[in-house]
Amino acid sequence: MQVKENFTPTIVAFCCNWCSYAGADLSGNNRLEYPANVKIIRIPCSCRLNPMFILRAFQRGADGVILCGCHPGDCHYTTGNYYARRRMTLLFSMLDYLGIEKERTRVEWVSAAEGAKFAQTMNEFVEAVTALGENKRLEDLRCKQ
Amino acid sequence: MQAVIKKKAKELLECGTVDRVLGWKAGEFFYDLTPAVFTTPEEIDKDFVFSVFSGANMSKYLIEETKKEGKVAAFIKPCDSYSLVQLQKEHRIKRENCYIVGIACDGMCDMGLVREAGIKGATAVSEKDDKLVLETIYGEKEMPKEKALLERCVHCKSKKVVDFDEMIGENGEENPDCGRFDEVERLEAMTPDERFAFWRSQLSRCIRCNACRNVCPACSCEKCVFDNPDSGIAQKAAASDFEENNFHIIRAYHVAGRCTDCGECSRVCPQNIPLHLLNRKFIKDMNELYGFYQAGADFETKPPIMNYTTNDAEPSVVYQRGGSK
Amino acid sequence: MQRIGVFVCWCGSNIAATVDVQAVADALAKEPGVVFATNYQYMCSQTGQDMIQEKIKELGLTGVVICSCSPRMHEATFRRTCEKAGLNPYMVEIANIREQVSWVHKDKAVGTEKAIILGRAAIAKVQLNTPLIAGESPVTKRALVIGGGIAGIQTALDIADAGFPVDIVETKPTIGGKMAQLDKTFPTLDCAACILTPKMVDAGQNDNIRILSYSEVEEVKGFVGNFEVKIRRKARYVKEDLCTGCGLCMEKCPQKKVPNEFNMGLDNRTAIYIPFAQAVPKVATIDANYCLMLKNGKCGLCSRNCTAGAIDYKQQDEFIEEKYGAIVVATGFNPISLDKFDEFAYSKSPDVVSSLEFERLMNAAGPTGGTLLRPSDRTHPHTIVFVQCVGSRCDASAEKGKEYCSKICCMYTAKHAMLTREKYPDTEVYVFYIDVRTPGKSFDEFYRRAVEQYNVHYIKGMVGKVVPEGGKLKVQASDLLDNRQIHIDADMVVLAAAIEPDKSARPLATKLTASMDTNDFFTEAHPKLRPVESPTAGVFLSGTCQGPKDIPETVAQAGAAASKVIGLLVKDKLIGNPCVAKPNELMCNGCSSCEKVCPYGAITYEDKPFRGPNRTTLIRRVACVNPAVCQGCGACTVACPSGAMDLQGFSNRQIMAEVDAICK
Amino acid sequence: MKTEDMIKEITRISGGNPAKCMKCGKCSGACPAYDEMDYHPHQFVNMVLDGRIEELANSKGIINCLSCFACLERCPRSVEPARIIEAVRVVTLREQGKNHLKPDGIPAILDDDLPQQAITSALRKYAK
Repeated sequence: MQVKENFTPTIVAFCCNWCSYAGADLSGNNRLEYPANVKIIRIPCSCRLNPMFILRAFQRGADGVILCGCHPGDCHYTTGNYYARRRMTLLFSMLDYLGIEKERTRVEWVSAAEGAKFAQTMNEFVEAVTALGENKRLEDLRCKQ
Repeated sequence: MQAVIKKKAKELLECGTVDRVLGWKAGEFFYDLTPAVFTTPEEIDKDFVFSVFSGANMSKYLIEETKKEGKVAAFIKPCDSYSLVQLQKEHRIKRENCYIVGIACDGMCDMGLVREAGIKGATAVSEKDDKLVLETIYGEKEMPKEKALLERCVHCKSKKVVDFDEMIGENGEENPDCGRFDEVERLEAMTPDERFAFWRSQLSRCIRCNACRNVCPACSCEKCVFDNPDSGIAQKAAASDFEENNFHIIRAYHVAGRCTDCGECSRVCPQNIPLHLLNRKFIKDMNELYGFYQAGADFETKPPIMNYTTNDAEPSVVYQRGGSK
Repeated sequence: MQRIGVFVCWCGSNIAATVDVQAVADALAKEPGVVFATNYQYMCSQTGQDMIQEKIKELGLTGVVICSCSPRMHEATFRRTCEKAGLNPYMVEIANIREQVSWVHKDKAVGTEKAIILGRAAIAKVQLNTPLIAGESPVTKRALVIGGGIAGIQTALDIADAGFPVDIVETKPTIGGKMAQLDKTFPTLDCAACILTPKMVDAGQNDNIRILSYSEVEEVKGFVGNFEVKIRRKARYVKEDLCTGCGLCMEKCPQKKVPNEFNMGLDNRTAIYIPFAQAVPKVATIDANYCLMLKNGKCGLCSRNCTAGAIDYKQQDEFIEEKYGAIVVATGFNPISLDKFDEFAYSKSPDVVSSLEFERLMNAAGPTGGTLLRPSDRTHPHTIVFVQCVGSRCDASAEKGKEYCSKICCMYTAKHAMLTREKYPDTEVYVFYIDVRTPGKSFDEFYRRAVEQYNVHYIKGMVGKVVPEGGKLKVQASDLLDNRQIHIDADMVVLAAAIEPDKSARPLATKLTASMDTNDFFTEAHPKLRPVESPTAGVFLSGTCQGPKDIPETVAQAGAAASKVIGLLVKDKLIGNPCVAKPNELMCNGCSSCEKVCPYGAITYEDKPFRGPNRTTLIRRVACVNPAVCQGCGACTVACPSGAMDLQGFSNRQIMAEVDAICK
Repeated sequence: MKTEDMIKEITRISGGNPAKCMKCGKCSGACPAYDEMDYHPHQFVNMVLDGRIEELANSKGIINCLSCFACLERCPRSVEPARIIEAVRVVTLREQGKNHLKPDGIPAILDDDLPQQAITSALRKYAK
């Protein structure tokens, strides 16, 4: 695949309010850098993430979407991330089945104490998506400028 | 078979067990049988048809029919019966308002395959042993029935009617080794590029006629998200590649865990898109990752997507399994 | 269109050093709906807050976006600020440009650009915000405790001491539970009855506590602060208010062959009975399965002899309905049935006993009056073998036993071994263990005393089989450390049976819509941070219903549960979180998908009339969310196939607007 | 075969999982042939886990195990030592030339208490 020079992917990170958003805050507190093209959207729980949101992000020009939630067993709402885990597994598998690069989607469990893991995860994910290049397979040309 | 069914339908009306009968009648042609409601024995005599083209799944129509006053009888094939149970699980069908006659089934046919076999100008169909006998304007023609079976009947998952008040014919068994996932496996073995090309070639034919949605028993929402301007994804046309993908992914996702794999979506698609392969992918994944589950097989089990165990596979399992890079 | 004000904070130099705050304010001022944008050194300072309030009033702002630190820091602050200025607090959104921008990006141009995008996303969201008003519900200042063991008693006492009325529902004729059956308690060896019975008396005499013994919870309706509970008072055929507990009826009762459950069936009681001398309430109960009068209509001796006239053979089950603000589950445990452990000959020999049976055999009020005698021939045993982990720590796929460690067995076995050796130094005591687990205050010291001071033989290994032969129990076991098989001719074998939640717990959980794990222990709202609350609001957990516990832990948890209940009951009303799920009834299919994933049981269904075509009325099943119970996780919104369920404050359209703004 | 492969093969054939063992020793406590075996059931489990297959293959244990399944029946962890011993035996015997029992040798080891079934199963297990 041809990688455009200076390609900076657009990454949407959905973070659950209780663990991962706090984890992201912690990486800020600790001044741990990660690429600026990662933009975080706060959701109450990873189980709030509707697959429609992921498709929407790709439609509007995102190159990668990542969901961060509490570690299984630690969900603020007890069971939310268990549902999210099944939903995302099935959705990612379906996207892969349609030939859409599976590396563009990811789920990571990041606790409120894992600021370093948050930054590292974002660095790795951005790197992986950059290597893939622009999202061509789920783009909507009508949404391109 | 038709004679027995018609007799039963009339009997149910005459003895007052039911007020209406849900069945099939001929459409424009003898092979495009459409669901219809009959209220008198005379109507049944005149219009009721049951043949190898009675593929339509009757369960969805019971949602509206059982809301009405009085009782309705429906003839339910094995694959329809799974949808019937699933819809009851979802509180959509009032079981007390319907009388279910289960009918044994050895497969429904696809007129396209009859034509492909070189039989043109057909005007009527009947069955003789394991052959289809077609009256055509060029005389009587025969072909083996198995050559004309719908895809879903070739890979029939079950010949068992799971919920009925009475049976016509002998109830059959489930067939777990029906090979219905073979085609999904074939796709999984492709490279992502090949899969992408395959699905583009299929989904790009979509004309957004919504036939798949309208026929699907699981797609029986009061208002579909695609028709609801507040959903943020309402769309009437397959205006772009994305919309084609989006519609079918969301549709398959919305019915995941509730889809009984009745195959109606693929049967009615005017563009012959193998939509069942999307649903079966979800079913196969759920079976492999969370244990076997057949929607509509019973009244109790939770669909895997509304359930969990604490040691489920992580989403990263997708990177490891299936499809080469 | 909203009238939005944007306030960009410098956070001193925390933000301003790496983000051009002026440029951010300028860029955001151009966004649709934005009528005002500014920046200031410290938005959270009094001056900053005053400015926000001033602008809300001056410009009639309907929405506010604050670009500042994390919402986890100051969202609540700014919501209060805006509320004071007359703006609905849920019309405020925060763009996190400190933790997510200035602190993680060094390049000012990059930071400024990202801050603008995050600001845009917040503006896009505010455009779709609607004013939300938190619901209020009153609190019934009365608590229900289900289960009258030490956990239930302690919880009830603590709640009652705080001044709130409490009902204890106990299915047995008396409170006291398992602790009443114990002889001594580890690690201090206090007599269980000596420390428990005063508490039972306290509970019986406390004006705020009503004990509903011989009763069961039949039905639970309502939600936190407003439960309505129907309680079945089982017919005990004795009028509680008249019975004096004199015990004359028990002396006269001719049916004396009823297995005595309090003594684990090791002796018999009468058909009319008071379980034990210190029972509370001390009221007789007739066992309908054995009473000759109730079975055949012939006898009536107890009635004739009762001077108080308390016997009533015609008594029926009664139902009472009561309102509660909070419910505490304290249903406790039972040892598992040992029927499946035939290798230990439990069902073949009366001399193979469970540990709880052993407690009774050692107890002064037990069937042997406190002298340790073999059940079979009432002789003194000279060799006793204790087997640990019977039915605990089993594999899930093994057909018998439990996966978890029952936690208390190591300690009570050490206690039994020690007490036996102390009272009967001529008795040889063997303990077969897999691991000895003694994490607890003074626990390991206690175990070591058993080994060092009392010469109890601790053998690492398991008993493989026990065969009764010639009045002895032939015990075959492995000694893993010596790598040999050993054979002991024992007089008694004591099995440390695993404990399991009481059988009543599962149906009770269904009534309470409280969740359980696969072992039927109640799940806590958070395994670390909310260990005494059930995920179902208003339902609290006390004691072993939540997991295996010893007495000190049970009492600690009981007190913790009580303090949570008191914290709830002191409130006059509950103010909910308005960011809860809300179904659009016009689109709801009533399919129950949402209900299946709700961890709180907040969703119920109602048949509601809707206008159909041609002036008809259609009755449809639709979901209803109880905002007092919903915690706003959003699991239901994704489960809903028609998109009828949405989450206020995080609606589908709001999140998609944010996505759009970010991806533009 | 390499040791890891042996472990895998033994685990596969036995259908059990030696890693599940919690070292309680109930298997050896239940074993009626304990004194006849140089390595005892619990040791089998642990040694397979440690990869000490060679020692087991040459042990009396694999021959003297009665396959009475008492250990399998009693095992609380579903490790089922009898199956693991059987698997070690099978893996050993599948190697050519390692037959331990020949029809001619049977009369010598027969005694009156030996059940018919044991002879048949012994022949099936120890001769190929």
